[in-house]
Amino acid sequence: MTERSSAPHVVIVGGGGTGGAVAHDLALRGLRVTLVERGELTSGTTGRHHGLLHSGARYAVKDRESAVECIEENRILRKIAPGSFELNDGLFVAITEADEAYEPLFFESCLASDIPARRVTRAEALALEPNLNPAIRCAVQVPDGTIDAMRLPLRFFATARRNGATIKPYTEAVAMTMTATSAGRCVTGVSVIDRTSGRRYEIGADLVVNAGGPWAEKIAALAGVDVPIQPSPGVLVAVRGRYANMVINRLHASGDGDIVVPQRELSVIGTSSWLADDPDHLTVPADHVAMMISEGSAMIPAIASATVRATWSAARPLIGERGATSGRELSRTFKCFDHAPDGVEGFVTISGGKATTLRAMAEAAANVVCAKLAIPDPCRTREYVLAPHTAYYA
Amino acid sequence: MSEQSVVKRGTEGASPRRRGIAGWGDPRGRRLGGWAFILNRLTGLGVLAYLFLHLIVLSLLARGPSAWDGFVSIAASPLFLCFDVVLIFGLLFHGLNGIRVTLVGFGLVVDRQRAMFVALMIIGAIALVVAAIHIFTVG
Amino acid sequence: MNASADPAYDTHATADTGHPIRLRVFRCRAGDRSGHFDEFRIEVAPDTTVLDALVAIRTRLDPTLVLRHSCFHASCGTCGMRVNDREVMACVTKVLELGTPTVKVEPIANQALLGDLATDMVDFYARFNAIGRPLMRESEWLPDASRPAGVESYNRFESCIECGLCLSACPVVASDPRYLGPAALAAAERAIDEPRGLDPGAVLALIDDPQGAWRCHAAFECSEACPSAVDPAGAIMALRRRAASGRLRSLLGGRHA
Amino acid sequence: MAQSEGPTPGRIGTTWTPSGEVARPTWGWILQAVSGALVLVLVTLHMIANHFVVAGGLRDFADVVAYLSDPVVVVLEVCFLVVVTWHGLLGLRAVLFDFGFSPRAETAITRVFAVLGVAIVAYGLWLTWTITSYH
Repeated sequence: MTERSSAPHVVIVGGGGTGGAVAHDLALRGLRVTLVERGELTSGTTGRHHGLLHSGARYAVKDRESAVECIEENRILRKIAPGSFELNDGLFVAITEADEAYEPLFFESCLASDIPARRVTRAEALALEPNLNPAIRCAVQVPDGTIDAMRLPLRFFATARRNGATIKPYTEAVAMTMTATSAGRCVTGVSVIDRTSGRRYEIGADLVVNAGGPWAEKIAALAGVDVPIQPSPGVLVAVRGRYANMVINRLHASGDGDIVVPQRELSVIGTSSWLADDPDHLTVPADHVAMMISEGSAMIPAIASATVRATWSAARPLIGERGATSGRELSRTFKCFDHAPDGVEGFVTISGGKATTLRAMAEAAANVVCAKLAIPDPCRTREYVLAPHTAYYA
Repeated sequence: MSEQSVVKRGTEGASPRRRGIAGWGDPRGRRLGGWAFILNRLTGLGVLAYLFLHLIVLSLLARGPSAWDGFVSIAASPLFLCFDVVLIFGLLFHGLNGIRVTLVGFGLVVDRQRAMFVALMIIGAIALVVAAIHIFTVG
Repeated sequence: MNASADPAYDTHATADTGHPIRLRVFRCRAGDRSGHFDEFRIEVAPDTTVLDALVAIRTRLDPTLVLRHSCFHASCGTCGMRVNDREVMACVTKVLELGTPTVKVEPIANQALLGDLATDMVDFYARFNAIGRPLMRESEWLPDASRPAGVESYNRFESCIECGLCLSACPVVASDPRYLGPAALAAAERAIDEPRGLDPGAVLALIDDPQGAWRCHAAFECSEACPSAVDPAGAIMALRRRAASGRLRSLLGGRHA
Repeated sequence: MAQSEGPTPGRIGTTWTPSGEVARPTWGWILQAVSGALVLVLVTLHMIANHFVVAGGLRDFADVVAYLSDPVVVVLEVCFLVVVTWHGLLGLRAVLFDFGFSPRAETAITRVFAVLGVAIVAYGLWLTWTITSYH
């Protein structure tokens, strides 16, 4: 893809999975793209996430929209990013009577969401995963998987750069350049500080995309607009040892500590959910850590005595008004905000969503961007196979 | 109240990013294999230096009996005998560690290399004590 | 009050814990010939890691601090550092467990620096790419488990997290950047062990090079530093056994393996 | 890569390339290991012969001349000299090569060491001949 010197220039603020996928999408459509990230790429929520490639089953009952989105993106990602996933499928296990009673609704909802679910008997489940709690009642197999939380997004950055995008990590956006127009104000550039040199400079832009995840509110504030993003942290616990080949989920309505994702020689248990004000000040509450271990060991008893490798928190960027009582009530789906109706032209925010849907989020954002800039090129990211992550360092 | 502050700025020169020879010889943060590597180099160089010295000294033999016997009387001094003990240490360490490096270098007993090192060093220590006693008693 | 008895106690707190600690942090800007150390003081909790402390310093004391981090559980490999002269992943190194009132933090050595604690991994991947090793491996876990319907074969990510700690700890890389180094050689051994489409002969020829497996002097510092149990030194020795037995076999009239 | 503007000591570039030498270093290692093993055996014999066979060890000029009158001893000592010179110089060469000199400098080191090795062995032979001729 050759860069069009006359093409509009889009600056993306935020170097997480979403920003990387937006850069890739826009570069494929021939725009000039510059992405700035204050730290290392994927140093925000992206790198810290659970590493779960959702089949969508988790959302099938309560959030059909998210479930359909997930399974669609799950299929696309396997095709465009081979090698970035452990493709071992997932198992939803029912432990209590209530879990078992929930199974028919869960199974039917999966099928209705086009998720290829398969009923697994207790005996078969224990043969598949000998470390499961022997008290399980039944299970459902779905196409979950393990994502390398950093290296999958890195492939989007690598591909974007191959297609002409400029990726600038350690470059912090500190101000927006605003120009007064007849309709209000227009963002025409971003002031950044290169943290490796201390140099402050300005990058001119025809349009700025805010892909800040839970930091999106702070970035939008630079342009004087408000976006309803609620940082919703959750605690994750990684224990040494791999106790399952498949992703193990609790078969019940979504709750805390009900997913164990095997990854390399670790098992990662997550997660909890609360609401925070500032994604830069996340706590790791002791009771949440204890809950991860106890809930995880309800599914895989060996987790109770496993060595803890790390405990940490990651902040989801949930869409919703401040004041919602719990993170779980907010939709997991994403939204793209064009801030023109707020009186600010040339500024688009993409937020919400989750790691599995990063490409779809980028497609939605890029569609809005291209409509605004009158770029007719359609999205091509559904079929475009990504460069390996090592290409980023070439 | 929480203690939180920038204590000082720009206190001293920092190490270069490529460690260079410090990567061989800086003992900080070293583990067993690293120490063995350093000592293997030092003893190897030391023994090689001794070899050259020894060959030069042996040239006295070509100058006849009086030149050689004069040197031998100096070599019996306690200082020289201490030097001999250091030499024996160098030979023992380099030789015994060399057995480990050779075996490991051919992919043999790699997972037991640490135990092998310890065992060889115990043998070496005993041999060194025996040699030292011999040097100072027999002369 | 015993803060840790509070169920909501922040196990990774960086303030108000009553455990003050000093961090001597290496600082260097792009283009500088040499760096210096800055000292910061913060408070830490029992589970507070070196990475937590550095992020707190950047957030609250000095926004100019440049560091790499991503996953916080030692699976991405970005936050490798030299802490008190040892190569560690900052995200799984608890400050109080180091046992020193002052903690020295430097970037990993023997690699180009972007600034402060952040290294440029281009050289690291240049070594890796020479091998062309696979990213995925056949799963060797839970062999008594049966395979789920529809799953062709168990697979998992390679153990190596590409952190560069082994290159930082290696005495040979320290003085000669041309050495292929532990990580790439470990990848080579993996590639020969489980080729998955690669040509093992070509990989073996590549590492049987003056800058390949034979540069190693068996200090085993790489295996000591590895946070992910890859054992690069063991892999190098396995490669050497393959190369040497091939040579000896050809000397004895057999075909070179 | 655009983002590397920092100090870049000893960059290896974007692709690691093998040195391309045809002579594989496996043989170098094998010979160093074999010579090391031989040195270990011969140095033990050398020490025993020089310090334990004659009571109180070889001491004066006459002792040395008598020792070297045995042709088996001469052969053993000459072998020892050849092997220890080989092992020592190859080892020193390996240490020097770890400094990362240019390929030209490395070739020069190899040549100088080859000449040095031949010279040392020649000197040893001359010395042995001189001493034995006292007999």
